[in-house]
Amino acid sequence: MSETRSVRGRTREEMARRVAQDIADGSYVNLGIGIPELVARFVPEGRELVYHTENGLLGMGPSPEPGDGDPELINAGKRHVTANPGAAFFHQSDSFAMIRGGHLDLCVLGALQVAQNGDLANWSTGEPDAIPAVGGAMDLVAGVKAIYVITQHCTKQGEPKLVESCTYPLTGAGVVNRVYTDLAVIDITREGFRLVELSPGVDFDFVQDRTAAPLLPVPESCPTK
Amino acid sequence: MSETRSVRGRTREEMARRVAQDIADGSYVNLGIGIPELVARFVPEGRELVYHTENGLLGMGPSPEPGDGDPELINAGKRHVTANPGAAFFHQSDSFAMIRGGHLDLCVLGALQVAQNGDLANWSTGEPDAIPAVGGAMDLVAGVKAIYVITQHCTKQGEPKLVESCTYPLTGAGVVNRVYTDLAVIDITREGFRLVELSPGVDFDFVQDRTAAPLLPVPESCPTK
Amino acid sequence: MIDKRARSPFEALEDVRDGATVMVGGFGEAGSPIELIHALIDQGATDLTIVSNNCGSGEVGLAALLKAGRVAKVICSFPRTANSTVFPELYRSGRTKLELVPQGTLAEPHPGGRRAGIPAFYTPTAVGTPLAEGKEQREFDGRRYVLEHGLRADLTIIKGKRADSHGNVVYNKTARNFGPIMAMAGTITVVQVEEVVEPGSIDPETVVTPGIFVDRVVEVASPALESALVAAGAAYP
Amino acid sequence: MIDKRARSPFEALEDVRDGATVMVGGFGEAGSPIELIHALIDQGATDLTIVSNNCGSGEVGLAALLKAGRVAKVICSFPRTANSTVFPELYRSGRTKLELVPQGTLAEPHPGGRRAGIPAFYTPTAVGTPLAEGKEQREFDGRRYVLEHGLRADLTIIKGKRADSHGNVVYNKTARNFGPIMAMAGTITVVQVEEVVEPGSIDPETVVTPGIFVDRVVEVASPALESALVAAGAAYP
Repeated sequence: MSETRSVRGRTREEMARRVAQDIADGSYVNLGIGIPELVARFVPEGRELVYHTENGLLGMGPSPEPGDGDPELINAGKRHVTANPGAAFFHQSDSFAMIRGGHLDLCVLGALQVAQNGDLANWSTGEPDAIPAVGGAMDLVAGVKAIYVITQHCTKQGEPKLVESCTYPLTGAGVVNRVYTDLAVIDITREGFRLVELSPGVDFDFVQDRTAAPLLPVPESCPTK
Repeated sequence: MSETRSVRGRTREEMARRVAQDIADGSYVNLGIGIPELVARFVPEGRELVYHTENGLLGMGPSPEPGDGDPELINAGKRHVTANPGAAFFHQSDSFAMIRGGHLDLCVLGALQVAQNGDLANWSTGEPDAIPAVGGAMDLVAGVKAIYVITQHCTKQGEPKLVESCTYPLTGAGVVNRVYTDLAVIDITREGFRLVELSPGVDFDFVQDRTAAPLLPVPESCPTK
Repeated sequence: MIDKRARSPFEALEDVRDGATVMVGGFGEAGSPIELIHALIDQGATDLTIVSNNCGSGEVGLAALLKAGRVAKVICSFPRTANSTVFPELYRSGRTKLELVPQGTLAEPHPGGRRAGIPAFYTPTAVGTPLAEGKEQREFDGRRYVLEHGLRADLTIIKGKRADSHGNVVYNKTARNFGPIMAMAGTITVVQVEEVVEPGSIDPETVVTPGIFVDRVVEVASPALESALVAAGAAYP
Repeated sequence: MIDKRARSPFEALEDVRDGATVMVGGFGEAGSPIELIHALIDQGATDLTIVSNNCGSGEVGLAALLKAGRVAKVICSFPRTANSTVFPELYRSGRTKLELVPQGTLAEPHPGGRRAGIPAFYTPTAVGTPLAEGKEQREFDGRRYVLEHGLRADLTIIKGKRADSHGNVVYNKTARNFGPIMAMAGTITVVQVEEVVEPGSIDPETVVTPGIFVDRVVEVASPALESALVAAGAAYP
């Protein structure tokens, strides 16, 4: 995999591994398309998670060997997957009852922007020419118990993605609980962005410089795992 | 079966047979508890009906031989039934989606009172001491495409059950399409009760005398099958 | 490691609190989780609100729970059944309140319930009847509808045929009835089944209630039949 | 005598009218009733409103229907997919209108649809976003919800795995997706399956879509795969 490593901070895989550490045994989890999908690879030994894909499967397993895929066994990203022992297939209404009804413990999503009040924008840049497409994202952020975002701290152009308020159209208002970036882990609190942890080799000011809203320090000490 | 036959008019079985004549081949039908249940016995040769019971079965078959019943295979009257080839079991939400969504062609119900505007009262006499119980009756009359009532023309005390307006609490307003009694078949029209057919040996005045609202004559001729 | 097995009905219900709203599956005796209801009697929680299609018969199951004085209110579509004497007495004496709802509205926690993310919905059922009185009404395309609020429950107890240790459940015939719906509406959902099997033993195409809706499963290999107990004159406890 | 078999996809769709609203099953190619969509192209109905999760890829299936100029409007959650060029062009040129809805709202004809007897319902999805603009909102227990109106369709076309001649359907894996939901929402529902069997051949415990929701079944023993057709550069007709 070609990976443009930033000077400092976590790679995509390291970000995914860091998220995986925080998911409790037995959780029901929905992983968004892209970096979030990587999380499943890094779940620590001894923990069993059940993966939900909103197109109608609970107990989703890893990708099959190339050539072994079934075009009618796919995930929400339309990639071939497998079904683990204990899986269940169901229709869209049951799938979204799981989502909207708060039965899923965690959803990990990508982001275009996250605001300090937890607003999330991840479905549209609002360009008039773009084809809008939302899928299940608005349902997930409205219904799942906890929403984690995994994203690069800044865009390729160096623009902060953690902002005072979103300029892109919202996916949901006040929905994000925690953000994992290449530079840090940051909670959304009533007071705004609060640092949980810095990535190895990164300091507070480095992160604050790349965050377009005030960053509160870690309440007590500041571990760098 | 002990059967108090009135001087003139149809027996319970003859009423059920008369209803059965009017049900088109291929209909999806829900039969209420009591006389309506008898209808299934009299469906003419060559017609196939699919019976729905709101507790969760489509393709309900006849009662099993005594002793062969499964206490977990019952109808809405909580009696043992069977499942025909082509049957399906489903939960209550799907069952009531069939009902409320207008997927059933016909429901045949009993009645305490039917008003000339199609109002039906069949779940409560409104006595303060009575235990109210409604089950699926209000759903059925609100959702099924056609509602037929099968009932004795008068109560055991000789009171007319076809009335100007119901004095008992309603099951549904303006929902009944047709009434089959021991004395006649009567349609509910915009103008009120309209005679469709007299039972053998019964004349118009005899029925009108026992009906507490005006009875319009059959539009053209008056067959007595 | 996911293992939702409880060792006994009693263990599965240890944490029920006074004042809880409890959904109880079953249409008559079909699907009635009688061993779980009896465990609820043993457990002792009181001042309960029961959501159930019926109110039991004889002096076992739901009728026994009512008779034990644990139920402040029932939300029910058909509380009057054969051999039903306990509820009528409690109702007439005013000791247990009744909220009568159409069966289809009781069946709507699936789409309608708050645990399905839908707090309220419009339905044509009961318009023009006493059961719509005091409820908000509205016209869509020239027809009147009643606004109904989705039901929820602190605890749901239901009966299935078979479950795996992840909580995936299949049912038996018309005993399915309210099970899959109420499972979705309970904050805690407990299922009694005749057999608990390993994950992978139930074809994922045939699972009726996916495990995410189930918190605890308990094996009751030979569940009692309400009608048989009533015929034998049994009373619980 | 109940026999819902049609002899061909074309025969099953003979009576579709211009201006019809058509629900089309499938999530990507999984569950997409490609032979029925092609029959709809042959049949000729135009000015259609299509309700579907996606808008097809390449120049087959839904994309071919769009390219043929038959679609006035799509109601869709995710019209942008890999190898999707037809819809973007129609959208940008203003020839096909788009009503974007969250996937979960598209999935609600089951509880929410008029064919489920529920014309409207409240949901938390999309509150505070552009997709809730202009929609009625209301608070329940301190949280805001949007009023959504159930979708309906003149015609639903979906793909199953197996059906009996009564119209009972079972599906294959994640190809189930919108099938059971859209089947309930169509005034006429047509299902293509790999095999039509006799009543009694499908275990009544495992039926996913009961026959009452299905009007016609048509056997397509070896359905084409959208991805394979696109990879081969195929175009329909």
